Amino acid sequence: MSSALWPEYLVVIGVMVTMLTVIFSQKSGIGAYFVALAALIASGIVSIVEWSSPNLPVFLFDHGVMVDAFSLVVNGLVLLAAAGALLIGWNDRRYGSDFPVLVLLALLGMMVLGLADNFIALFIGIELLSLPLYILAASRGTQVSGEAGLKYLLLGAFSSGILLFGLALLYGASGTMVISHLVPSHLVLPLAAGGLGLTLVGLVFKLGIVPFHMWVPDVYEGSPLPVTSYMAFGTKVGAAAILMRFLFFGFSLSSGWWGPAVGYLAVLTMIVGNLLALAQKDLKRLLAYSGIANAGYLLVGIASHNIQGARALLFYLLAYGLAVLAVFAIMTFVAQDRDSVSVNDLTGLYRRSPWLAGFLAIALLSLAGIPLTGGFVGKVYLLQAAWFANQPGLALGLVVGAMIGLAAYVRPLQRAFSAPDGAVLEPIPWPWAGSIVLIVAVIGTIGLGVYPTPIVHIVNQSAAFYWLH
Amino acid sequence: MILFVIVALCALIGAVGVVIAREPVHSALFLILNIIALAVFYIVLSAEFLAAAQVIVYAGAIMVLFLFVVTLLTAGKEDQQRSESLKGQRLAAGVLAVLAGGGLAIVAVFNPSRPGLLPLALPRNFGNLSGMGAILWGPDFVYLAAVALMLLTAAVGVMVLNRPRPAPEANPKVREREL
Amino acid sequence: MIPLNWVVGLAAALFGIGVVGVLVRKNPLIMFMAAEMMWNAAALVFVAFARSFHAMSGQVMAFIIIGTAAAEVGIGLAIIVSVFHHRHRLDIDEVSRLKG
Amino acid sequence: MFLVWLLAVPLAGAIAALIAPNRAAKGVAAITSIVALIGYAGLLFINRSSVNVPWIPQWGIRFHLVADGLSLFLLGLSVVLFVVAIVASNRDLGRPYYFWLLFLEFSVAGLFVAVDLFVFYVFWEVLLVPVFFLLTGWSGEKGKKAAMKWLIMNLAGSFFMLIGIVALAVIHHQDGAGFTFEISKLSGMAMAPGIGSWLFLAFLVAFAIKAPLWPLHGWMPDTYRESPAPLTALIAGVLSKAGIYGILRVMIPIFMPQFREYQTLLLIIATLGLLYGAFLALRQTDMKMVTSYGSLSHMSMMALGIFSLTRAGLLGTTYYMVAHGLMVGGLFLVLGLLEHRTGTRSLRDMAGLNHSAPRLAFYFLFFVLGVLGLPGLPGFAGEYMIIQGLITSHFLVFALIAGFVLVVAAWYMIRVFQAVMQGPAKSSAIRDLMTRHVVWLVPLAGLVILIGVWPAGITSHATPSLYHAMHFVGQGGGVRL
Repeated sequence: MSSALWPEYLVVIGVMVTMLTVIFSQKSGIGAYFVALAALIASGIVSIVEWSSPNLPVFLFDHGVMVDAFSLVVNGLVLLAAAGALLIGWNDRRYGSDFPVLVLLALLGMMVLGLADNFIALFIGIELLSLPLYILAASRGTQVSGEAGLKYLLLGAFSSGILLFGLALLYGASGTMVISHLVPSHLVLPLAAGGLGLTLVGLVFKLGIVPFHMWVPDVYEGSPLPVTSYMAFGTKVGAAAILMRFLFFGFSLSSGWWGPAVGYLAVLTMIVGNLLALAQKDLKRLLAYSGIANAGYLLVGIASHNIQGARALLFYLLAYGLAVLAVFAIMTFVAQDRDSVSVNDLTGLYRRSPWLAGFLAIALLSLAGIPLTGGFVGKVYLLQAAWFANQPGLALGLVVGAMIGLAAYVRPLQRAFSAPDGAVLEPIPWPWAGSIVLIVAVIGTIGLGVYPTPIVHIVNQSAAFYWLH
Repeated sequence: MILFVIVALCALIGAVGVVIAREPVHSALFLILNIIALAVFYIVLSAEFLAAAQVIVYAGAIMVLFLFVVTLLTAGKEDQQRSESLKGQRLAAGVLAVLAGGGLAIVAVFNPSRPGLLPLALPRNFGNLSGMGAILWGPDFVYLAAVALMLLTAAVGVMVLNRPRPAPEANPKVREREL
Repeated sequence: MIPLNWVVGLAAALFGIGVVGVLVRKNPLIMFMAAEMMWNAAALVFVAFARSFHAMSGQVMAFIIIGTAAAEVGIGLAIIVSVFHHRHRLDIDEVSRLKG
Repeated sequence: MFLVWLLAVPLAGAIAALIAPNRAAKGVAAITSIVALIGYAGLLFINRSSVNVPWIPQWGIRFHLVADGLSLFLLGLSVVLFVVAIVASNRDLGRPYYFWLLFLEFSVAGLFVAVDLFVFYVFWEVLLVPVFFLLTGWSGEKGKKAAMKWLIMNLAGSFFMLIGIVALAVIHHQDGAGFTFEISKLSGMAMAPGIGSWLFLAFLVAFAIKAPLWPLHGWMPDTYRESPAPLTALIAGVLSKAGIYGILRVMIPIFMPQFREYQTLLLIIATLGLLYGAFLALRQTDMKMVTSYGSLSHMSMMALGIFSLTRAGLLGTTYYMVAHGLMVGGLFLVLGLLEHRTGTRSLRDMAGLNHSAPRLAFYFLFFVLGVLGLPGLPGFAGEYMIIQGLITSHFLVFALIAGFVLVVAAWYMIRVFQAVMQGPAKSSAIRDLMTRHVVWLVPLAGLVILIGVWPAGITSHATPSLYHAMHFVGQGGGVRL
């Protein structure tokens, strides 16, 4: 037992205790939620304490995992995502009493992705993250939900297969399992190229980058709302973190192998994702395509391959996650007993619930990248990274994508602020747990936009790729 | 070499069989052939423990599960044998995949992996039960624990997915708001 | 002694067949089996390279793959059963009101 | 710190208006804007008030605001027009309307005093949001479409400018001169010619869209047609000046070599815009659209003044922006009153209204004459200085065309006045102005006359600031001062 891994151990303990709670209190099931929340908070506190400790980074299990400031920030992000999902789905019987257990298990996978330093840990992280999400996606029990789970599962298994084969080839080409011990100049080239390519495809599949994005909208649409929020935020954090680790630790010296490819994928994803978002009528599908586009923005941070890129990626993840949590909380309020919200359902939201409409405006404008919101600062950071990398093409792609995306985000807003067509509309109730998420997310979004300095400080300290500059 | 050819042929036949078999039952049986062929390779490659695990876990547990589900889902249902037509997009994807796989295989065959700077003999206990045990219960225990967690997840998942549910239409206000 | 290259080549072929299976077939069970085949191919490569490097780490990876596959199959079959047990045909295209 | 208060007042007022009961919202808004006006009057007595605190120190961004001769009077223009627009708005428009108006005042005020490019950009883009929501919620049938067009066209431009801003800062950093967004530090920076031209284009497009300058005025007709009168007055009077101000404040110090390189081309485009706006104004039958296209033409006039790259031209533009903002704002508000009374905007349906509404006719004539550049009123002085600048820079052809367009402007403006006010009355009599209208019309007209007869009040302040801004460009290569 190494003390550096206490955030993860706490989550594991949380899983166990939550399961026991579920078993021993079959009736109400609310206890499990509280236990899970307690585990999240405890793990978060330990992460924060550790972040400020001086003896980082710590290598454990023979370079199996690496605890450093980067992994701890990833911990923070995924804990936020998990807390958000848990509170949005608070005590919702439709997802079963095992919902908190599965959220915690997936959280563990995401945390491992932030730590992983060898192929085994990488694979375990991906699978620990995916398996509970397959279940969660199907957990609603309706036909649509089951189909979403099935689609996610099949494509997940497929992409894991590609990833595994790529890792196997890389193992053969290098003779080591440890990502940070990969030395590009010692690799056997054809094998390494094939391995790197396949691994990238596998990881990019999980992130939902454009040629491999087909599963995202369907899975988002079919999954229950809290789970979708978890996929949109948490999975993205995990996948982006491991992609960055893998490329920046393993192939930092040979960025020419993957940099251009990732750059083209980024531009393609930003533009195609936003274009497809334009046509969507269902809010969840809209967010799915927006998620694809945002994954493209994240790739900008990776493709620029400099320290600014790493920092910008972390910052943008937080800004994106907060906005997404806010939108999903609002969607849960509006959807009530259903599981989907169309753009038309928002009509007259301003009359029904002015504050909700205002918060929706803030969240969507943050996604669109309007100043005084976190999304804007994040985009500026990414633009900086692209310019520091002398890649104006990336900057241009980002801006063009954001421009197209703007129209997609503004349409639901105009709906929300236009008068309803005469139907009687009752005000929308605010469940307390979801309200906490919503308010925290909105305050965070505005806070990031108005005074980002502390967060910029944290991500600047945490992007621990010291050989980059 | 002859052994290699025979076993490789078994594996390939199994693999192709999985993909082209009309009925899922046949696919499953072909997959078992493939798995057992791989187990033979494991023995040849000094991974005795893995060979045993492969046979027990894969051929034994996983494939039995598959067969069980296949029969559960297809028993007494007539229609499922209609042949699948290959539409353009799928065909294109398939051809592409064949090309990519073939290319990969050729690359793998004709390009030697990392040239060995290796000790001549295998380490003691390489790949056998005590060697694997020493690793999995020693330095790499954490991975074993992670796999245990995944199996736990699977158990929870089966419970969640097949629990009795209230009919959603009949009882729309399932959600509790009193808290 | 089997030449390593040929084992890796065989694994690549199996992998390719698996990919084709997932892409071409519509029956989710068969797609799932094809995906399992891809995993197996990867495990074979790990074991082969472990033998050539005289290092056990590849075998550990293969073991993890087998264990994970077991968990994944458990979940996957549970999902398939819950989706299909009152359906006539097993066809992934039929599944969707969700369009691709 | 005084400037911060000037920004904080509208922001606080906006939140207060949001919380206040619906009926009190207008009162809150009016009081807030008047407090801001009083605060501004105080600012006039402080020389070069400024704020400079670190904001995001990691990127060298400082919250740096300065009210110098370039920005001081534009700030005044916006403060005054906001008071007028709020007072002239309908009482029962509800809380959000006044919230957005005050929020707009906050962002416009911030825009005019920001001298850090990042801060400038934040305000520049934030001000799109209130206008978007005002157009969505409180405008004609096609308001939603107009709002969409407004937001997307303007953001399209400004996103490219954002690339430019970040690029400038990064290039400055890579030159080893530190990471900063301060305009004065970025000015006179050496750039590779290719990249310099692209960045120049990115900035120019953003500012030209906001102004709007031909041919990037695509959002203008819909927005002006659909928006309520107070909002039109604000967009035409204040927001459009933001585009020209941006060219003056940001581009002149940073991109002087590019200006010199493309000067002729820029002048040709501006002249085409001048003619385009004027001739389209002649052909309109909607009185609001005559004024809108006339305004488009006048924006090109200001651009001409800048592109002449002479002291007289720049000074004239600085002065003309304020003058034109006051007059065109007043004119749009008067047109709004007319439309409210007659229920139409078509020139064919109105005639001879001066019999039933002499006071309305008087103010209408006043602003029409101001806009067309009657000597004594401020439009004349501004246009005179701009043409003088064109002559100084030896672009006589453009000076002649500008003079010609002034005649056309007189023609279309007088045409509107005649069609509406003179001749035999076609329709029934309308109500004349009431005291509550005169209350804001008289001070506005007085202000117009004041700066008309005393241009030195503005130019004497603006000249040193212009020198100051130009100082960074480097002696000799820059403006002919």
